[in-house]
Amino acid sequence: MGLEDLQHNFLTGRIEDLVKWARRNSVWPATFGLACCAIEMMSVGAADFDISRLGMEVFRASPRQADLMIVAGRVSQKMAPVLRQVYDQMMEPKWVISMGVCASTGGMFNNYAIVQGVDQIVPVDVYAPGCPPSPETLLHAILTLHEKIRTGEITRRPHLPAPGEETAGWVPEAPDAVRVATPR
Amino acid sequence: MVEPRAVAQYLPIFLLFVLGVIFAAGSFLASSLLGPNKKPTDAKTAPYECGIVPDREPPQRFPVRFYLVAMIFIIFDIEIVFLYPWAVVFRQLRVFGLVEVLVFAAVVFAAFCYLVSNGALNWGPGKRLHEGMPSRTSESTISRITAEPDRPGRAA
Amino acid sequence: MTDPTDKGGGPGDVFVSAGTREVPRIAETSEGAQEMAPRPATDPTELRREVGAVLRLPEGTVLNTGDIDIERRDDETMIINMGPQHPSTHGVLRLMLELDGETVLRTKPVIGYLHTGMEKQGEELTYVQGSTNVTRMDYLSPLNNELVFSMATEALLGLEMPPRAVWIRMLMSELQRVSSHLMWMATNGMDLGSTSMMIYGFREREMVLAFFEKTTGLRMNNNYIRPGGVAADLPDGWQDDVEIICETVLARSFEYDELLTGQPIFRDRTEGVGNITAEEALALSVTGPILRSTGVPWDLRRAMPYLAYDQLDFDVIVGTYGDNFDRYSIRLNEIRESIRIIRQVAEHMPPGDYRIQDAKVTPPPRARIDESMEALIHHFKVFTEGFKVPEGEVYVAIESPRGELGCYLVSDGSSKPYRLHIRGPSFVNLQAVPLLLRGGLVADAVAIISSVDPVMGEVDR
Amino acid sequence: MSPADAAVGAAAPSADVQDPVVPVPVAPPPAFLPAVPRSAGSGGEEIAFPDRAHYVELVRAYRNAGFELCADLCAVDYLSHPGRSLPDGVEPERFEVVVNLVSLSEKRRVRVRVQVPEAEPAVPSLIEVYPGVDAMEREAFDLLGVRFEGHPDLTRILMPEDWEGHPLRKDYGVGRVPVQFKEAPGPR
Repeated sequence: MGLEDLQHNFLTGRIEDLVKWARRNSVWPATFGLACCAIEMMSVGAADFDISRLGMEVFRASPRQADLMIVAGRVSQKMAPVLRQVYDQMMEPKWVISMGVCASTGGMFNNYAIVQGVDQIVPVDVYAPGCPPSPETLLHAILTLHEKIRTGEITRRPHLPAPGEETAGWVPEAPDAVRVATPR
Repeated sequence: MVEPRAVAQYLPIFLLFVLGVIFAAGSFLASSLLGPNKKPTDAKTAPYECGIVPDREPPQRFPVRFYLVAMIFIIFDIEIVFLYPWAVVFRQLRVFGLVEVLVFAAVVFAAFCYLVSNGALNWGPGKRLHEGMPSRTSESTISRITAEPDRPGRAA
Repeated sequence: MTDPTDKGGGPGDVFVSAGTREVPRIAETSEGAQEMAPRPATDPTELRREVGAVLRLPEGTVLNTGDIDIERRDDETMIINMGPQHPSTHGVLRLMLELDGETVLRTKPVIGYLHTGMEKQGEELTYVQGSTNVTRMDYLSPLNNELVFSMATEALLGLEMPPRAVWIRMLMSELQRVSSHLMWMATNGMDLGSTSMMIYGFREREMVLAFFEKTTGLRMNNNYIRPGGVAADLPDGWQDDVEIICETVLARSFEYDELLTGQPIFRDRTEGVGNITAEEALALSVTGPILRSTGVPWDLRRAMPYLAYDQLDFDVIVGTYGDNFDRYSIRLNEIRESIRIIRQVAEHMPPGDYRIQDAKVTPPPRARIDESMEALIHHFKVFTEGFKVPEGEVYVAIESPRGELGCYLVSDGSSKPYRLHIRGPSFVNLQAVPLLLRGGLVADAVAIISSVDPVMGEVDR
Repeated sequence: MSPADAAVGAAAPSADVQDPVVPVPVAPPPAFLPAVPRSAGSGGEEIAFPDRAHYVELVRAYRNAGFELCADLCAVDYLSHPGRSLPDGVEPERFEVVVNLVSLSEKRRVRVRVQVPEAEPAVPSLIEVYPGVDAMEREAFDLLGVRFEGHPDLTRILMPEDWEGHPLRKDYGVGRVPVQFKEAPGPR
């Protein structure tokens, strides 16, 4: 009876798995409700589609205590720097769910006022489709995020291109009006 | 030679102290080992102002009311500290101990009454209550304007 | 602090595009002139306006200048941001509060953080697509937005809706009012510390949303009320669903009353807080529960009846003191009134077709397209180019849960609105916030914002 | 216009609640009133077309005549639709400020439409008559660039502070980002 058929348990589990398991089951979302998706996010937090089974029912208002930012709603040009500032103030490790088509791609509002996709401002981990995504869709997005945490890297962030560094892939072009960098 | 029984008496306190140190050091070690990047960016050190980058220095002067509330906390904190030794031996002290601690509590409470009497706890201005506001219920505070019965085409 | 526009690639300065243009990006979040200037930097007339006299009452009523204290050294007060990302501002509203300790002196709402350019978008979409754009404005009562846009379009077209369409619209509009007020009860309870009210409020609201999903296919933003009637007929067996909703919500509304009204903390935080008088409300163009809480019986369903509200028997709820407790009681009793209306509508629902049969406006049913050629042509024309609305302009207003929701539509004869302006009740009600907050505590500010019930989608459009 | 009757028959529950409708003093209507061209709106309400000089006086006259509530104020840009139906004696300009007034006592609506030339898009502000138009005038200025003289705080309200241009003007593009996939440079 070798060790290989012994399922990993608390004694023989790797620390990395245990840490990822702990992070996965207590992701605290920051209240970043913007528009209609925020109402669906609230009903996900309420009794019927309860996310406290996933350890997430505590919506932390301050980014210091939040691990996950659910961008729920359309991001306007005036809100873009605020969103970036709140994202910067969140503690590592942090994840972003872009809830709804307006946050993911600007949705039906392809005009001057809406940032066409929040991935031009913050690196996004999971995109939830729908307008607004029904609570089940958001739960599915959260479970996808859990899967990503379980199988993802524990410490490394997706590599962000330093200025001037050549990148092979397509880097989303931030429109001029978005003011993103953080002052010294 | 120190009498072993006397030393053993302090062993639990010592153990508690060691546990405390282990737990504190352990959590710092874990977060330094497992935490992602250690260099806090400027946004993380900046004060959180609901997402707005403050361009004005936060004011230095604070009204005195905040300080008075801190004073009230200090009073009761000191009182608790003195209750600990009393709590250990209050059986042997019997009635004398009880009276003693009640007098002590009364003296502390007098300080609290003085603070409250000159307004440490009433913060805002008095509510602009209308005089005639009886303790109303959600029914009594509203009035219902029913439709005039003689309107044409009313559904049966 | 070094020059913020330098382009050093420090850790904080991430996500700079590696493309051709090097765009300096500063997290410039202060909006300069829109923000509140500190006391010495504000000229006296503006200060007087912001401190208390945010309004000049008509000559007839004298302003009680007693309680306006303007002389206060600047370093004694503190201006803080109750900013866009705040748990209790009901969306991305930013309030700049000038505080003396905990007492609020001046307030300046800074809005626009959810500006979606919907009025510009409305000019790009045809009338057929228009209600999908408008429905996302007031996301707590989407059907009322669609209703006001459809009624404005039909007023320009000069069409008369079939009776069943009119009564279905009333049914859905009142159900939407119940769901919006339940949502308000939930968030208001949560703001004042009763998290159980949040859970109960959403539990009832899910029942109404389930009925919407069954009838219109979507829980929210349902694009159900369109110019020309409603998208689909009511599902069979809808009477029992509506009856179950009415019974449950009515019974539960008495439970809410029991849960909240008697509690001393709830009473202390709502009684006598956020007072407004009738003159101030009228001068500030405030409508809806806030205006009714001051005693003015102005409800568009009663005063200027639209659809078939004049054939219904319901009460207009009017408060007496104009404070938070009155607004809470008004909304609680309006839920019961809406249920009374829903029951009458369910009882007198006329048969007949649910959309106007004018081929120009309503596309033919899907099945007929395969059989007849003109049906195919009509279908093609309505959905690609849309129907033409005769030239003219109209202002139509209905009573949404927050106040008078108006739609000013200008048409130049083409199939797209020339100018679409939506009068958002929350946009105007927000102007009363500086007056309501003055003199209260910061904790009262939370209760007052919740009692004004602003929906930022409708404020910023 | 009949002088505003003071009270609306509201069953006030207790005596100390003040009269719900504002007792507006009855001022004599100004002389120019009958000369203002009028027409009837599709909803049967009356529409007045004062010129910019008489604009505030007319709105004040309406207010004294019992229109307690100013429901809405918005601006419209008629750049690409000059030929709209206006009563004679009113020459169409590029901009138009539309004010909706409501009378609670007579349950009536009135619309006031003022023509604003493109060369100098400015109109006196109504803040003295109806303080409630404060935010509406700021929005009209922000989105259409119509200035309101005498407004205490005429700054942008919806757009970011450093935004150039007024988005709701007809010559301002929608700002669409092209979404055809063939335009996106190279595979991700």
